[in-house]
Amino acid sequence: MTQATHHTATAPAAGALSVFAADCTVKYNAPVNAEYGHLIVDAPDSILGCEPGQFVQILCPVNSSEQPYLRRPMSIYSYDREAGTLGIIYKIVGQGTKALTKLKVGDPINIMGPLGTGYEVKPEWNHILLWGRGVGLASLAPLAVEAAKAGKKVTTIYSARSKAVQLPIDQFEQPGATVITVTEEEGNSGLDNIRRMVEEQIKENGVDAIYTCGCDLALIELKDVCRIYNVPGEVALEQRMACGLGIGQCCSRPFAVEGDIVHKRVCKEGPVFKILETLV
Amino acid sequence: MTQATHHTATAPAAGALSVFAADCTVKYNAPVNAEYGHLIVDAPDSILGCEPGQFVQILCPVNSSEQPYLRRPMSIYSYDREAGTLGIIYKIVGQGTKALTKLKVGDPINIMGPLGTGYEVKPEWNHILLWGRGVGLASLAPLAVEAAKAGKKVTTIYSARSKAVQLPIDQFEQPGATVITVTEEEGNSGLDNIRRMVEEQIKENGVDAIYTCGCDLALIELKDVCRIYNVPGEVALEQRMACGLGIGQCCSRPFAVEGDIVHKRVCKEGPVFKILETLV
Amino acid sequence: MSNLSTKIGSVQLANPIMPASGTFSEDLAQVFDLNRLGALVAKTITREIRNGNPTPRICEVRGSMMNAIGIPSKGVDYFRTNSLPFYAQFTPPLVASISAPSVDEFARICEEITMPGVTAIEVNISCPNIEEDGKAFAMRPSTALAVMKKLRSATDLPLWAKLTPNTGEPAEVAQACEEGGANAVVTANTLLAMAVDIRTRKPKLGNVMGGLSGPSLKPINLRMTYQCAKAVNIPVIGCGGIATLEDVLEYLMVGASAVQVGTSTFVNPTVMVDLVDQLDAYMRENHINDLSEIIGSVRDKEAADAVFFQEAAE
Amino acid sequence: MSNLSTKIGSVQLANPIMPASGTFSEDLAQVFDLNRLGALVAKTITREIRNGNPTPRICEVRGSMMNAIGIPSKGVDYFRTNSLPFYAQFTPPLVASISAPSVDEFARICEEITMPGVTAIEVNISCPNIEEDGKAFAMRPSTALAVMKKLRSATDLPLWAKLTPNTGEPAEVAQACEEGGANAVVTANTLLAMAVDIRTRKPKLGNVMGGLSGPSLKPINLRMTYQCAKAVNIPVIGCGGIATLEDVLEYLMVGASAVQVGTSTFVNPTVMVDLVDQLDAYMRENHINDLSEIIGSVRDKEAADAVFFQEAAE
Ligand SMILES: Cc1cc2nc3c(=O)[nH]c(=O)nc-3n(C[C@H](O)[C@H](O)[C@H](O)COP(=O)(O)OP(=O)(O)OC[C@H]3O[C@@H](n4cnc5c(N)ncnc54)[C@H](O)[C@@H]3O)c2cc1C
Ligand SMILES: Cc1cc2nc3c(=O)[nH]c(=O)nc-3n(C[C@H](O)[C@H](O)[C@H](O)COP(=O)(O)OP(=O)(O)OC[C@H]3O[C@@H](n4cnc5c(N)ncnc54)[C@H](O)[C@@H]3O)c2cc1C
Ligand SMILES: Cc1cc2nc3c(=O)[nH]c(=O)nc-3n(C[C@H](O)[C@H](O)[C@H](O)COP(=O)(O)O)c2cc1C
Ligand SMILES: Cc1cc2nc3c(=O)[nH]c(=O)nc-3n(C[C@H](O)[C@H](O)[C@H](O)COP(=O)(O)O)c2cc1C
Ligand code: FES
Ligand code: FES
Repeated sequence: MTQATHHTATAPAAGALSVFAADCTVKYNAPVNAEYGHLIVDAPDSILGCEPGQFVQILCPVNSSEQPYLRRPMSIYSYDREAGTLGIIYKIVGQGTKALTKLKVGDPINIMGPLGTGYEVKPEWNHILLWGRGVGLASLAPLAVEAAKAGKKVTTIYSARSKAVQLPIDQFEQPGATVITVTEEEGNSGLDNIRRMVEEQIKENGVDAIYTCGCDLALIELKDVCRIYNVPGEVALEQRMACGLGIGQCCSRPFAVEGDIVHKRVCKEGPVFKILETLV
Repeated sequence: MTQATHHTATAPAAGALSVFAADCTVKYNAPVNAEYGHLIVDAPDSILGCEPGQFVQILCPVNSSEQPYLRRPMSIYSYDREAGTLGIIYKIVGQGTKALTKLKVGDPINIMGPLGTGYEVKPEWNHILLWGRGVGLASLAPLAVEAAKAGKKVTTIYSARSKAVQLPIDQFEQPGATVITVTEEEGNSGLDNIRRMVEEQIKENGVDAIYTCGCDLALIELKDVCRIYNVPGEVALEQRMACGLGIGQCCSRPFAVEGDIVHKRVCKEGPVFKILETLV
Repeated sequence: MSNLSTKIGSVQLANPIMPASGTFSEDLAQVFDLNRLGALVAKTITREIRNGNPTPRICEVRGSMMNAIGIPSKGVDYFRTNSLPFYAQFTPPLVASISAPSVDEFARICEEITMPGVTAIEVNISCPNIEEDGKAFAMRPSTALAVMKKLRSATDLPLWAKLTPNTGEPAEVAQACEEGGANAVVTANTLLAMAVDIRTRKPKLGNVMGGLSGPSLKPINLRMTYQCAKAVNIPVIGCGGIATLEDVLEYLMVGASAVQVGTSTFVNPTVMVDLVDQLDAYMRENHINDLSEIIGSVRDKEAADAVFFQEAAE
Repeated sequence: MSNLSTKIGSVQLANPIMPASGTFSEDLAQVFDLNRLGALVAKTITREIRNGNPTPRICEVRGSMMNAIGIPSKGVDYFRTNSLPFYAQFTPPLVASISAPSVDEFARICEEITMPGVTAIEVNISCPNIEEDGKAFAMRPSTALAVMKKLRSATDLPLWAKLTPNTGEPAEVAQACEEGGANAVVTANTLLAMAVDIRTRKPKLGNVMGGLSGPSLKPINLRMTYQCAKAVNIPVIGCGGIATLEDVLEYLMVGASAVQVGTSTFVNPTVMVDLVDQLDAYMRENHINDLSEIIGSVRDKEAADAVFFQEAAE
């Protein structure tokens, strides 16, 4: 490891507010399957000024069984400025997400966002490839939507444990898009098999950039692929967070930048990082 | 103050369970007026084996605005072993009681009881007089009901700030019972006036015992009356509580017993005490 | 049924769950069968008859409580004639708890409380030492050592030193207790705290300051348990904010051989029995045959995940 | 509008609400107008460039959190060229925060940070002193006095000593800081704590132990604020678990001249502005014209209610 250096904070100009904490109203909240819930809220324009890959921090409700204290980070799964709605997909794992399942239509819920730095898609790119695993798909969904809107071809490989815990893929089924779902259950979700599909896409259709979220093993494979084929790639990472605003340096992770080890905040410089800078 | 002595704990025999913490179900919960709520729950027989003057400790629900931690003591306002119900009247003052207002029919609520030592009514007594103030009426209600059942004459004086915050007095309106309500609003709730009524009752109808709850000033008057007319009297007191079981000596208050200052636990030896033993 | 038994020196407990002194009394026998507990720990008593502090003696703070009860005590005779026979009806070992404002007075009550029926003596050295500057014996290694040595010579019964979190040197104090002859340390008592009623501007406790207990205390006393378990060779008994099975397991993992449950009993009077049942179920589900597989098993030497990441990349 | 202004020695604040070091950064300017604050308190910096601790650096405990960030620092130059000009855009006074592992290094950074644009220096003496036994300077009066004396001779700027609750002698440490030349004490930093993930049996923090902050800390640091305000003649700045107006009022009543808000900002990013507004509304509703009518107004000398009762009956 070389001498430590640091992230360069891009300090906001005084007076330019860009993050908002707002009481939103639950519009829809229902299980997707046994493991995931889908929450849609009425959100103000301020928060809906978001981009694919950004996230929000949710103040989960408190009840007699669950008393989450800190906000919980959740990828923005969908946003619709016209309808004034924001959607997330949450995997039910602990205090906060269990409390989310109890929200009823009409309940208030405080949401802070938009947060972090999203995916970069250069205007000149025509074909992008997404590889999502599990709830990682949530982060990639707006990317698929916006890329398709911009006339790009989007190929998505979605890997899940089983059909039973698959997420809805309708946001990925855009004109000109291809969606391939693989599951452990069916035996076609092995890393080798997916890597073969990715390399096929690169070789046969030409891929301008690769995006992934939700699986460290996929990241390792893609790092290799990006290096070998010289394709740019990005990954949305997770880290335990507190402020979500870059304040506390709570969520720093080391990255390799031009031969140095650099600490970057997942909530601020991330959650989206260059695949080749990741240390996996 | 004379040399300190202590309450004598009447230790329970091993194996004889007499206090129960049970998940009850809300059967009714609605405001009585702007200041009070009325909660009725389905309660098990174990808790309903209670007596007038005893209380319960309620584990108030937790939500995003209110997070009460300790249980809250509440007088048993009504109990019906046949219907399997227990009722309380709560004054909405802080975290716990605000949280109670949000309970809906069907919600679970954990209640511990029965707790403490209730009112003593000797079989030979024929006419008892109750003087309740504010929410103190709650504690006296079962006493009125049981005394009437036992064929006694019950005279109740109920004093409240105004008609608007009066509690229902139906439990006191038993055959042979008299209920006199006075309010500050009407200007007839002065201590002098009530004391005159009490003395009148003693002189004209003969009163075997006096019971009070809810007002320290009433207690001072009654202490004087009990002494002068040599009438036994009891008062239900309050004290900030934690365990409610007599464990922690959290709620001790000093009393004058046969010339000594004795500390008694409001939750165990009380909440009902001899008026003449109180230090007011 | 897994083996939940644990040993605190020579004292064998059927399970590691026992009450914390002052949050347990004869009265709890009304609520559950005391035979389910690992041990019975009596309320601290002093030689003098004491009334305790002015009221209010307790108040609530966010998610926890504070108390300034002040050790009301009916003395050793009352304990002998009332509490002892009562607790003798039950099988778990009885631990007496004592306190005193000076070393000599402490030694005297220690001798007096050494009587048949008492299995071990918990010495509440978290109380002020009026001979020094009023700081609790357990705040400094020197005063802890002095009192423990004297107590050691006053009894043959096992001595459990109940420590205070109000110190910057918990490990050193625990070591002093061990050196002084303690057979175990209990980590720990309440932490000095305060609350003010903003309407009346009066302190919420009659005594102005008081001891914080309940969930807020857990991460603090858990840390202290960890530090003390690393520092001494005698058993450590964890105490502070335990409410759930997870809390019990955390204390055991950082090195506690048993735990004491205090304030939670006020919220859920049967919590100790529930914890025994839950611990048993947990061990069966996870194929853990013996409590010793949990005690002290924290993986504190292993690199945290992200460091591993970083190193792997070097 | 009531008079919310308060003075910390020579430093005049428009209101008593300011951020706690490490829970505030340039980034918050994205969420609200920093001109609404009483002061701006920067993250602690050290002379050496540091990365901070391994992750996870934070975790949640019941109703609060723990951190072991480890003071990542980009050094004084970065502060001068980046943070200082940024904060210069705002009107509230800027308080720099510094730390060091030895007295000399502390004095050196104190001198270096004495630059135009910095109104006061908060010295985070809650960090380990590697020259002694690794205990924080603020854990003992002797080490606190030594470092404060050296710092006093290194700068003419007001020095605020940030104390630690990890001590049994908070009042003595505060007095030592006063004697050493501190212009104010901040009570206080986080309290050492621990949490274990029972599934992995690993500590929840990469650094094994960390500092507890948030609501659980409030009654503890409030008590410490009370003790220190009684013990010293310099202003005391309260800090620990402040989330509501009631919390602010409690700190002011026990003697704090101003307060710092830390962890609450993570939960509610605009909490400091909300508190300023609520304090203003409270003072107007209660006809309090000046903050000085609140500061130190706790009625701690008056007999608690029940004692009064008892005495009246004698
Ligand atoms: C930028 C970002 C985007 C995310 N997007 C999504 C999403 O779209 N959908 C989704 O279901 N989840 C997402 N997560 C993960 C999500 O934040 C955690 O699952 C959630 O906080 C768990 O909260 P809980 O209270 O239910 O569980 P807890 O009881 O807090 O924890 C349960 C388990 O989850 C781990 N955990 C807790 N917080 C985090 C965290 N911030 N990151 C990683 N692990 C954590 C804990 O260590 C523990 O093992 C995202 C995380 C980040 C950092
Ligand atoms: C034996 C007994 C029987 C009671 N019966 C009733 C009843 O039938 N109906 C009813 O409305 N109230 C009753 N009370 C009072 C009731 O317990 C308190 O009003 C309640 O605990 C307040 O809870 P809270 O969370 O809403 O308020 P908090 O936020 O806890 O407190 C609000 C205010 O009430 C005071 N307070 C809190 N707890 C108590 C307490 N235990 N005793 C006295 N004051 C307290 C606080 O000091 C504070 O000023 C009884 C109290 C006792 C001890
Ligand atoms: C009401 C009350 C009374 C207490 N009395 C004593 C006591 O007499 N002796 C003692 O050593 N500890 C006493 N304690 C401290 C507890 O034994 C325990 O150490 C502390 O409360 C922390 O545990 P908890 O968080 O589980 O309550 C008392 C605690 C409370 C809440
Ligand atoms: C994430 C985090 C980082 C912190 N960093 C610092 C720091 O750099 N310097 C310092 O003096 N205190 C630091 N603190 C302590 C806070 O300034 C404050 O004293 C403490 O958190 C108690 O206040 P709170 O409960 O309001 O958070 C930090 C606290 C947190 C939670
Ligand atoms: S979560 Fe606080 S800096 Fe990222
Ligand atoms: S409330 Fe605990 S002894 Fe009465």
